[in-house]
Amino acid sequence: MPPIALLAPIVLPVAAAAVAAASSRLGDQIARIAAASGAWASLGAVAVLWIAVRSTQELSVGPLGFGVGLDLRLDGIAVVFGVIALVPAALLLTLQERGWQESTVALLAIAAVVLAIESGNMILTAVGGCTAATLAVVQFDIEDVRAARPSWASVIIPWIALAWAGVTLQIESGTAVYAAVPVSALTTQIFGLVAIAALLGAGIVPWRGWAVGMWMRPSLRVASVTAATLLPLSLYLLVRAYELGNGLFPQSWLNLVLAAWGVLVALGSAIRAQAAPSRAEYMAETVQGLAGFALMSIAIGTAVGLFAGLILLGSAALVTAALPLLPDRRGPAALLVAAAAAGIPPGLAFGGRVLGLADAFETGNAFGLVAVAGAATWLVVAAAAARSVGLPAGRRRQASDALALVAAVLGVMVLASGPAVAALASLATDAIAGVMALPIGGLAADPFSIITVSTRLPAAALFGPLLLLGAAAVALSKPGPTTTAAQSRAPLFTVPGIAVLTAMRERLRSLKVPQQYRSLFDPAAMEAVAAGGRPVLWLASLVALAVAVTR
Amino acid sequence: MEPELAVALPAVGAACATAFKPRPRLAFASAAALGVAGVVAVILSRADLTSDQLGIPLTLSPASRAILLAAAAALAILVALPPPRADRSNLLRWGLGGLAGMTAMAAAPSLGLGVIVLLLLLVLQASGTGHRVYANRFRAPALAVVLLALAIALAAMQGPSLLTRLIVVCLVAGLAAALGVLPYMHEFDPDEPTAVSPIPWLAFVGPVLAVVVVGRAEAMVEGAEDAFGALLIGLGLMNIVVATLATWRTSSDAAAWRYSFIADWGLALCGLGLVVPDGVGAALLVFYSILLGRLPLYLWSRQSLREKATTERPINFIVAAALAGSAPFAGFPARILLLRAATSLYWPLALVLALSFLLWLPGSLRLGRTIGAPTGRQLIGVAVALALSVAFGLFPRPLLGLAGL
Amino acid sequence: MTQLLSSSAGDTFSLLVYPGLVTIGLFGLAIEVAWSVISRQAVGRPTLRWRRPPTVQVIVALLAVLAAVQFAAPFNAVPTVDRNLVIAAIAIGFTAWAELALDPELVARPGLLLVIQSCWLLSVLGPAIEPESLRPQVLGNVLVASLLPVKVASGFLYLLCLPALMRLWPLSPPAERRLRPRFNATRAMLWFPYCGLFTTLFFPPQADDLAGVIRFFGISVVAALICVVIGTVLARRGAERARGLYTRAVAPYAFLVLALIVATLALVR
Amino acid sequence: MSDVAAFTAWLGAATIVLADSRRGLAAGLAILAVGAAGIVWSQGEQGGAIVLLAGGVLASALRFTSGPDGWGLMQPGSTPRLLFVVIVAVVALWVALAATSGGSAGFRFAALTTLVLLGGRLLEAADPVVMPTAVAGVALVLGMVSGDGIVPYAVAALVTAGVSAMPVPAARRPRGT
Repeated sequence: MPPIALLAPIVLPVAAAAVAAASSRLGDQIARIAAASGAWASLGAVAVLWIAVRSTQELSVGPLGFGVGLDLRLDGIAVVFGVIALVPAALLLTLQERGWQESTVALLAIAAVVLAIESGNMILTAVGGCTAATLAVVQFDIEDVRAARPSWASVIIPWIALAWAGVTLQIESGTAVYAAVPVSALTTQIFGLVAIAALLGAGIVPWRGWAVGMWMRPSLRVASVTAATLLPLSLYLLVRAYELGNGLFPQSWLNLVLAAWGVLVALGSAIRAQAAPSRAEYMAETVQGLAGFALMSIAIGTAVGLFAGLILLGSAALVTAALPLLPDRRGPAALLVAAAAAGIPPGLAFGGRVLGLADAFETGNAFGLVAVAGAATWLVVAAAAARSVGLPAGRRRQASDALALVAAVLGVMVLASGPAVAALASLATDAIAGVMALPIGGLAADPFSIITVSTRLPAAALFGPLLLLGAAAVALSKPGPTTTAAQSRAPLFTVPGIAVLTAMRERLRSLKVPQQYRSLFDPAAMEAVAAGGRPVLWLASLVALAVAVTR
Repeated sequence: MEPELAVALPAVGAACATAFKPRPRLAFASAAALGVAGVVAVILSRADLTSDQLGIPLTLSPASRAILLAAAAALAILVALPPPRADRSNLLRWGLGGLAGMTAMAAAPSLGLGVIVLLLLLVLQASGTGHRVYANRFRAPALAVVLLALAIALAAMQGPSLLTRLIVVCLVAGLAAALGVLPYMHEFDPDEPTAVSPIPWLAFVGPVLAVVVVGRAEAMVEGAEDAFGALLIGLGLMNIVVATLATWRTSSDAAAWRYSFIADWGLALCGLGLVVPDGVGAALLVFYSILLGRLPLYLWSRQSLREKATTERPINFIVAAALAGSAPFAGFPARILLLRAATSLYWPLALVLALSFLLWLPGSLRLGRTIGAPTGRQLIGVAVALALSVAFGLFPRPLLGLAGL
Repeated sequence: MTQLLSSSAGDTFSLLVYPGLVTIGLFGLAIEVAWSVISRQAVGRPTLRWRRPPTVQVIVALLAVLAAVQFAAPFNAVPTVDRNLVIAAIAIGFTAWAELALDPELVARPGLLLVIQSCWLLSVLGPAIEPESLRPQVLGNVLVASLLPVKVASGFLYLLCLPALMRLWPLSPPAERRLRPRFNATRAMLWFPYCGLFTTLFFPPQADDLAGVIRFFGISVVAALICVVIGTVLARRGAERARGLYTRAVAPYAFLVLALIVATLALVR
Repeated sequence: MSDVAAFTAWLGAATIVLADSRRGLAAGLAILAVGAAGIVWSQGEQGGAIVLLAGGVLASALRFTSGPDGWGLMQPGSTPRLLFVVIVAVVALWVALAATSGGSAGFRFAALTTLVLLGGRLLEAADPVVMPTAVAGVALVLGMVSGDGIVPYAVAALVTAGVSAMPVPAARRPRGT
């Protein structure tokens, strides 16, 4: 496979975007077909490139002019994240009705995400990420300019931070190429910038950030594609940080802080979910909850934890693809997707959470406390999911039965693929080995079980029979009575102090300059003075400059 | 002979466009032909070739040459795809006149001659029919000329180190006054024709003038290089903060555009003040994005500015992204270079710059809307500007190579 | 593949028979009868004729068997290395919410239940922090002096939470407003998971012999009976007292246990 | 000689500062041209001096043909300008004699005083005739300070004359920003 082929996963969606834009006069259907083809082609190209060689491939086209070269590198971890990002994106572009403009911009955003993932150096990753974030904002405005969308600044900040981290690496170690940066160059400060990029790039915050708010828009077309692509891209940065640090973060306390942050994110999401007044608001929290657990697992700093994080990201990807396809009405599809996201055994999310929590316990020290908090959070997630079944829809979106069926199938896939978690581990072993050392005996001794420090997870032997028994038993069972929405609306609990914080925030927002002092802060008057071309101001400035320089 | 031709041919072209005004076709054809010939002469004027045909050695530095070519390209785009109600031969007349003056400034062997040419340009522009009071049109550029002349005069004397620092002040303040950035903003009338407004100083003549002044300043501020850089950075930061906020909050859309040029100049001044190659590269990329992006977009937005028509179509958001310097547009690599230059010198400055980059966003959204719903030639023009911006944003190396970086 | 089939067969037997479904059913039936005797309530007769079981009971049963096979019960066919405390704890924890999702009429005060469940989870997982192991039998075997206070405190917290988790408190769910008592099959399936886990975590593992089996189930029955007694006392004291106990006593005590865990962690390190 | 030329240059710049009509402005420009040419001559650039003088005189003649009639010297309200002229002269004299060295003191005095005076006039003036006159003066001084060989002087002289030849558009009331 010639190295130039590494451009294919990026070029194909761009070409498809060109086709989609060119076919604008022929109606949106052609653009939709082009969009779907472009996304699937990119995914196919990644798969073919990896399967053909099954080892890291690199392409260096030469310097671009701003201190970085067009260095592309497709290694195992890039393939894993590429698949996690592209599968739901391709599904959504295939199933959702889009205008040609949205399709075109979505394809360009997908190409940017693939560029960021395939990039061999940090600055190019920042360029790709910033492009994807900008195009996401553009998509939001194309979809519905009146609806709430992430502020542009909030999605750009992380990529500026990453670019800064990249240039700092260049200054301190002479390069920002992932494979060439010396281990000692990853200082706490640089890692801090990378961590900021990772957390803010996908809005992984304990409070209700844009990553949750975007799911409350009237239409979920853009929110779903954005979540599907930006979430894995952001956490991908932490995985690359492991590669830079030879499998470690600069300080072990950084692992603990990030893991605790992940649990806080999941807990915040669960607390909001258990008080959600509608199913739509509950569903808006599901991806964020999974992201929190994925962050916790990845941050632990072990191969098992990283694998658990990947499993949870995979689950989040499928849930992200399912959410916008759900109809408003209650039914098996909503129940299955909620159950899949909540981590009902023996689902994929269940396996990922169990592995993550087990790994945290086995890491010891304060990670054990983080694990207890994580387990408690998981129960709150379960309670919120249970409560959500009886909630009112909360949105007036129409989704066809066919789409609801696809959503149900995606939910079933998450629930049914728990037994395959060990097989996935044996597939991901090479990818994980590329960024950190594997435990002695590897991640999975065989495709049926995963080895942790103190236990072994018999995924196939235990979850397989449980899945079969469960499927048979549920098929033979009789559904219970339906709930009344009125009962379900009450939150399970309220966090003390939240009301006080909200009141304080409102008070801060309502602060204004007193009337009698407003004239002092009149921007229009200041502008008139500055832009009036007044010699007195110029002379005063000249004197000020002279004083400033001659002191 | 090339530098002489590079100055003379566009000048003659501008003169033809003026002389043949009653016969627009002839005026356009002659001016266009001479303009193209002038650009060819600029292309042939390599840095290692010094011409002495007129008794003074004329050379174009790589940076000046690159910016002259970018300015010529911007003029060509605007003449090929003129804004609504714009007369091509008039565009050519002003553009070629400016180009001739810029080339003369760039090729001049001393700053003194360059300032004399600047003075001539200022008089030519002030002689145009504008809406502002004649004296107001004159004042700020004239102050710039006086300050630069003072710097030259002081540089001819020996004295205490204070003298060198005063030269620094005169150079920086003179440059700021010529450009019309804070605190020396020119008076601005939104209804005034662009050619006689302060915009050409910011968006057409300014880049070459900045390269010439900063290039010549090296010898004049010996011993006070730090003060020179610090003053440029300080003015740059002030312009970034004030102008980005003003772009967002000012009442007039046209004024918002003017502030957005000033904000970009803030970046460029910071880059020039950082003195390391990355900083200069960042400044050059900002100049390219001003000449080939912001200036044409401003001119194409004038019609909807007059009609006060703002739209929220995809093209508006993409233009906003380009104006905000977000990836993949040309502003982003400039910002990356600036970050690297600042980090290598003093990282807190990089932090301030990184935060200031966010200030472009709200104003750019506003400016993007003022483009309206371009159609026909305007739409093609906007698409060309965006395509160029993406090309330079992803692969700026040829541009920086052209400037010898 | 042969290894997979053999271990699957063993795990399936554990899920279905011992210590899985059959064991859970028999244990639960026995304790339900004891509860009805002690609380002087007529036990509802389980209907023996075949009918489709409600989905909620099916899901609860599946979760219960998944938890049960993780226990250190003698003769458990699931290899000791394959048992995982997190799976057991989460599977049991999910049962209450399966009820809320599928038959909300059965759940009284879900908010309070969530608080109590969190306390219970602390008592289950807290002792596992310092040993850094999730093998249930390893935790049961911990007899290090420095870790015993946490273990004892956690065991007590576990027993305090149990009556509420088993719905033995006097807070009756909406569906319980009928006069005629009924056999609570859902609860019956939870007795062994909760009590077996208690035995596994807080007592040394028993040998794979008859005496071991008797000891294991004996301890589990005692735990169940303690729970029944506490539940009876709570029932006599009334709903308000019960709510007060769990909000004003158990929850603060859980914080105390947490502080003890943190202190132990700090001291041992 | 350079001292006399410097005084003449100051006198020319001062006349431009103090005059408001075409005769006064033209006279000021002519005197300034003489002073500047004298300075250049004293530096051994006779050719440059002649060219500069020619340009200045031509510019003065062109100025003489347009603008409000009369001399307009020291009209009512021009006291601040008079003070400005004197103070600048004193400060420039101190700087030229005491604070700086290099070249002749006359050159230093002439350059500083004329540039500051003409700059002040440019900032203060509102009359469309005064501005180009002051700018023409600045061009002359620029030629004086940056001349090196005949060409820069010729360019400065041409620009000086060209500036004065430029038609002065009728001023309008400003609108907008």
